[in-house]
Amino acid sequence: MREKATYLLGALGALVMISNLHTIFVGLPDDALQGMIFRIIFIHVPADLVADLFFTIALVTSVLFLARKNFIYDSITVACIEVATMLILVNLVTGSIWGRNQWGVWWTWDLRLTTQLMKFVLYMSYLVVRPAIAEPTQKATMSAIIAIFAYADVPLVWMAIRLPNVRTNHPSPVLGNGKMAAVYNAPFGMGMLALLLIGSALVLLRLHQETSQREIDSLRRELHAA
Amino acid sequence: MLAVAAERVWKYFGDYPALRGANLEVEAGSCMALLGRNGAGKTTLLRIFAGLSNPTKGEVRIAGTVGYLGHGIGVYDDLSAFENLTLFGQLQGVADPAKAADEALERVGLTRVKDGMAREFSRGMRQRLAVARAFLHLPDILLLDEPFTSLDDKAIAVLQSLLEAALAGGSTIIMSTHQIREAMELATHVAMLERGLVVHTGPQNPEMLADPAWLYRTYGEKQ
Amino acid sequence: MLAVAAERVWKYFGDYPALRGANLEVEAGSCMALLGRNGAGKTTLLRIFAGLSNPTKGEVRIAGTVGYLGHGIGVYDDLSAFENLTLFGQLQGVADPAKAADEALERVGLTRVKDGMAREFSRGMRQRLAVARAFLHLPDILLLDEPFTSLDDKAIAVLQSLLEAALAGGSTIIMSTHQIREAMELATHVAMLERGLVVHTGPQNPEMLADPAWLYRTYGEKQ
Amino acid sequence: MTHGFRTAYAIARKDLRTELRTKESLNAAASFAVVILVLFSFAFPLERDEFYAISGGLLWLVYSFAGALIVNRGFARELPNDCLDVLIASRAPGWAIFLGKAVAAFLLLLIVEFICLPVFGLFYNIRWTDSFGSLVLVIVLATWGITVVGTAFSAVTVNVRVRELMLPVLLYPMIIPLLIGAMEATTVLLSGEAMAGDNLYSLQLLVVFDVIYTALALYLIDYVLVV
Amino acid sequence: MTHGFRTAYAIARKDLRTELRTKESLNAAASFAVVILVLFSFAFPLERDEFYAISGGLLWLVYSFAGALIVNRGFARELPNDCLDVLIASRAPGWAIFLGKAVAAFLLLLIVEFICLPVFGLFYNIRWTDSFGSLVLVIVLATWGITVVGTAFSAVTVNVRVRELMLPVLLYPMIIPLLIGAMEATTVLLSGEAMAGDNLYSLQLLVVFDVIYTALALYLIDYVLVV
Ligand code: HEM
Ligand SMILES: Nc1ncnc2c1ncn2[C@@H]1O[C@H](COP(=O)(O)OP(=O)(O)OP(=O)(O)O)[C@@H](O)[C@H]1O
Ligand SMILES: Nc1ncnc2c1ncn2[C@@H]1O[C@H](COP(=O)(O)OP(=O)(O)OP(=O)(O)O)[C@@H](O)[C@H]1O
Ligand SMILES: [Mg+2]
Ligand SMILES: [Mg+2]
Repeated sequence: MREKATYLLGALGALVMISNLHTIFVGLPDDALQGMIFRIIFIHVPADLVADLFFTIALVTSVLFLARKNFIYDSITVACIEVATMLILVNLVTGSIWGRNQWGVWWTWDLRLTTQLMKFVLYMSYLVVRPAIAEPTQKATMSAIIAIFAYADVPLVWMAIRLPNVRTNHPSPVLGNGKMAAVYNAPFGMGMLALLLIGSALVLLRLHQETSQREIDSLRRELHAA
Repeated sequence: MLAVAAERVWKYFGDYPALRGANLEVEAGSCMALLGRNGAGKTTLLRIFAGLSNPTKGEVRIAGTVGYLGHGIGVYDDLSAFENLTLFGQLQGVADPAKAADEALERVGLTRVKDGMAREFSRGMRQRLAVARAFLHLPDILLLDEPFTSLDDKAIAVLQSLLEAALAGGSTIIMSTHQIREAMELATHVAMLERGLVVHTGPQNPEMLADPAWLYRTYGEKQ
Repeated sequence: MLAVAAERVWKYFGDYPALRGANLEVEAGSCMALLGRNGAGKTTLLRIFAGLSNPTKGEVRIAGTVGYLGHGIGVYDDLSAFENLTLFGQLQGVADPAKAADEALERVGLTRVKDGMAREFSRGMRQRLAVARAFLHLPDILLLDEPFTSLDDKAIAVLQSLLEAALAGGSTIIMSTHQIREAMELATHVAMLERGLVVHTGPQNPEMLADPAWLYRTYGEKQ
Repeated sequence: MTHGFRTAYAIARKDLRTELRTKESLNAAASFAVVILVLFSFAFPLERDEFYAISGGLLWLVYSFAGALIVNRGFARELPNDCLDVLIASRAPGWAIFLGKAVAAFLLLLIVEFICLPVFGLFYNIRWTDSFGSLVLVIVLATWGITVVGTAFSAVTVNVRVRELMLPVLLYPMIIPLLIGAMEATTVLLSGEAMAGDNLYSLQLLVVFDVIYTALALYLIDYVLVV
Repeated sequence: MTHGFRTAYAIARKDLRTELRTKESLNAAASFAVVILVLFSFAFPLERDEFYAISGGLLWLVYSFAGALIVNRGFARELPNDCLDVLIASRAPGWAIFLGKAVAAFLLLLIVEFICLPVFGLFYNIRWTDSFGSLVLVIVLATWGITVVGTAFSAVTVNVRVRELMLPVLLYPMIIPLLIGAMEATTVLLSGEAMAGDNLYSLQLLVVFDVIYTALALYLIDYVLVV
């Protein structure tokens, strides 16, 4: 039942995504300045925003784990962080492609790009350190602490194009300040929805795997402790 | 009066319950030998009493100050015996750490080498220093995890006499051990753990002294 | 026939002589209990026999293959029981490591969990795996350093029966220990080390069984 | 509270005393730092003027490497003989244990940094004496940030099997914002500019970083120490 | 001799298998390398052309840091449960144990290096595909040098209390000649020049270094393992 709901959610997300891709490629004209490539924004930005949402959930569940010591919070945390880190990778890759097209280089070291890359690396190191801790309570506790510490980078990325006087090549904010043409609002919203649905399906899937893995582990331990 | 009480204490390591609702009550002034097979949960319970680990469920009450001596001796190799003891005195909030350190060294007979580095001590001397450290603040409750392991007959005798003195001074002792014979020379009570449960508690009796396996045979799981 | 012989063996750690010309001869097929106070040099001597340490002076003769079981169990936590044993089979140059591993697992009763990672094993199972590893190539000589430490009665019984089987199969055993009682159930001979010298060797006798302290009282240093 | 600060003082004193007795991490960090400086000068065959542009970066790379070595010892120093258990079992509050260790690591790292500074100036022909006061301020702020995060992660990783691998993996990404601030401020100072106007940005970054992470660490340490 | 090589093979296989199972040092070294790349880029805000001039230096600094992490695990992997004792007590000759561990570390480091290479190319906008063949040769030669020296020192420091401090302090100064050769060769290759004439010098340096240190390590390892 739970599994079916998960797949349904994923399928729904894929549908929205496909129909939105259709809208974007067929329904929208090329951008006056950037031409065809601007369409990447409908993946590039939602990928990061959805990822940040999952990181925020992970922050909350990390705090909850420390307070309540319930392993379900740890499972949610790790599921969210895995999926969000993947979405950050999507943001980095699409941004990189966009950058290659617009700036002529794949990468440049400014505050926005660097902090975003650091977000990726930070949460990667969360995923790297986790398996090295054997005892599950300890693993969950230390992971929660790392997730809390790591979250500090999320607002930093956000501020990196919003503070005055930072050296960055990245476009300044266009969302929520009317700088984006109104026709783009709908496909942008659909892009958000699609990634949100797909992301949630993946999180639920990982959550399911994580809990059943813990059950298997404990059965095996009982067997071996006999 | 109870010195230590555990009420339905559970401790999970992941999904594995090392303690499954253990109950234990230790009278003030008694010496409790905590027995049980490998993996029964002795160390886990002692660490919870010492505040080194939080129980997952259940309640633990400790009436008084605690001294802990685990597998490691818990002193710094690069400090002298005296420096080690004054440091722990400060941590414990002892009023006059230097004086307490001197007295503790006197008690275990290390006054002569008080300025020697711990790393240069022989096994027996290190053990004495560890005991001095655990006894420094004259704790009400002493928690010892397998204190006799790897000690020779002489070192065991020294440790036993130190523990006897502490008992005589009114301390409560809880010690886990597999060396039942050595433990029984001190123990007033025994508790037996099995798979995370306390399956027997009671005063020491002559059978236990004569035949260490008696306890396991009588209260242990049928194999 | 001698299985192991040490002739005037000295071992210095820096300026400190842990062994000061120790002589020891162990007959093939016998089980020698190596006794002595903390720091007497038991571990040092066993490590020299095992080839883990070179004597500073003196000569050591070993007639046959050696299996060693020290304080650590000597298996890899991240390999399965079977992988561990085949690895050591390969290192020892055993003809058919997989077969030898299966047989060894059978002997110690771990066949059921042969694909389990060593890290997940309980204390007793780890100990069995360690014994399987040390016995894998059916060595002529088994060197054991405090094999009974921290084991419960059941685990001790298992270990003793494994050692008995090895003895019956013609192996020579040398083991150091402070748990004289457990050792005496197997030992055919005893040797006593004191400050780096072997001060007594001889066959086991009834006094030792009845009163473990007898040996120290009779041959040990006057205190 | 007073007991806490007394504990912190006792622990800092103990760490400094054992360290100054054996000089293990001091020697290691200092010689490591010098080796890195040499390596860099080989790796980057630049002109003197170009060096000024990257001087802050260079210096803080070296400092953060040395810092990783020093904080790595932090809680690891308590592992032999299970001393950490004894610390926790004593009445000492977790934040006091943490504070003591962080202060000790901070002072040790400062020592290493002030040993390296003249060596650095010499190798790369860089004048660092002109704006010494502001430089000290930057160094102190950034070093505290490194040690507070590093000591916290040294507690997190103390029971991890491959501690010496995991600590740098966690530490560096976490302190990058701090290092960016420190690098910029240092480059500005070494290039002879004053610490004013826009340049104050990086100082603010350092302060914010220090405050946030110190608060987080002091607050969370109890969860780390007793599981 | 055959038994020796079989032993070396068994040990290398064991090391690789446990490592690929836990991925501890692989993950750690790879993410560490990426972090260092980021740090460098921030520390050295240079123009694209200038980057070409220091590209070899940058790459080998990163590789040597990752290498230190990987070789550090070499003999340290044998410490839990006293496995090293068992290895030595088996009939396995010392040189075979060493060879097995060095080969495993070599392969692991190569994996990390070839993960980093494209990342490096991407971040610094450096083309590394043009002279890929020669680059592989340089990488293989220098990596073997790093792992052979590193594994030897990992054996030397395995029983030292502050192993994780001492290994880098010993390792880096020893491999400086090797790194200089590798840096020069790599910069030449990445700048599009051919590996010929004078440029062959650095390759020769690598070969000589490898041969000398491999011979030394294989010969001396017995003295290190059994004291
Ligand atoms: C690898 C390079 C890049 C990275 C890591 C990156 C990262 C991000 C992130 C994290 C966001 C969402 C957070 C926020 O809105 O503050 C974002 C938004 C955005 N990105 Fe990028 N980006 C990259 C390249 C580019 C390029 C080349 C362009 C276009 C020339 C671009 C255009 C945008 C736009 C227009 C937004 C929406 C801004 C807003 O209103 O918030 N990005 N980028
Ligand atoms: N940190 C840990 N992580 C996972 N499991 C643990 C941990 N500590 C203990 N356990 C498990 O909990 C159970 C009880 O362990 P504990 O050490 O308390 O037993 P014990 O009675 O002290 O045994 P022994 O006599 O061998 O010392 C064992 O099965 C053990 O494997
Ligand atoms: N690696 C070493 N470095 C310095 N001294 C050592 C070393 N190993 C042993 N010693 C010293 O050599 C002496 C003999 O040690 P050894 O471990 O052989 O004694 P033992 O008889 O096994 O004692 P125990 O019963 O405590 O295990 C001791 O004084 C010890 O401190
Ligand atoms: Mg125990
Ligand atoms: Mg010994």
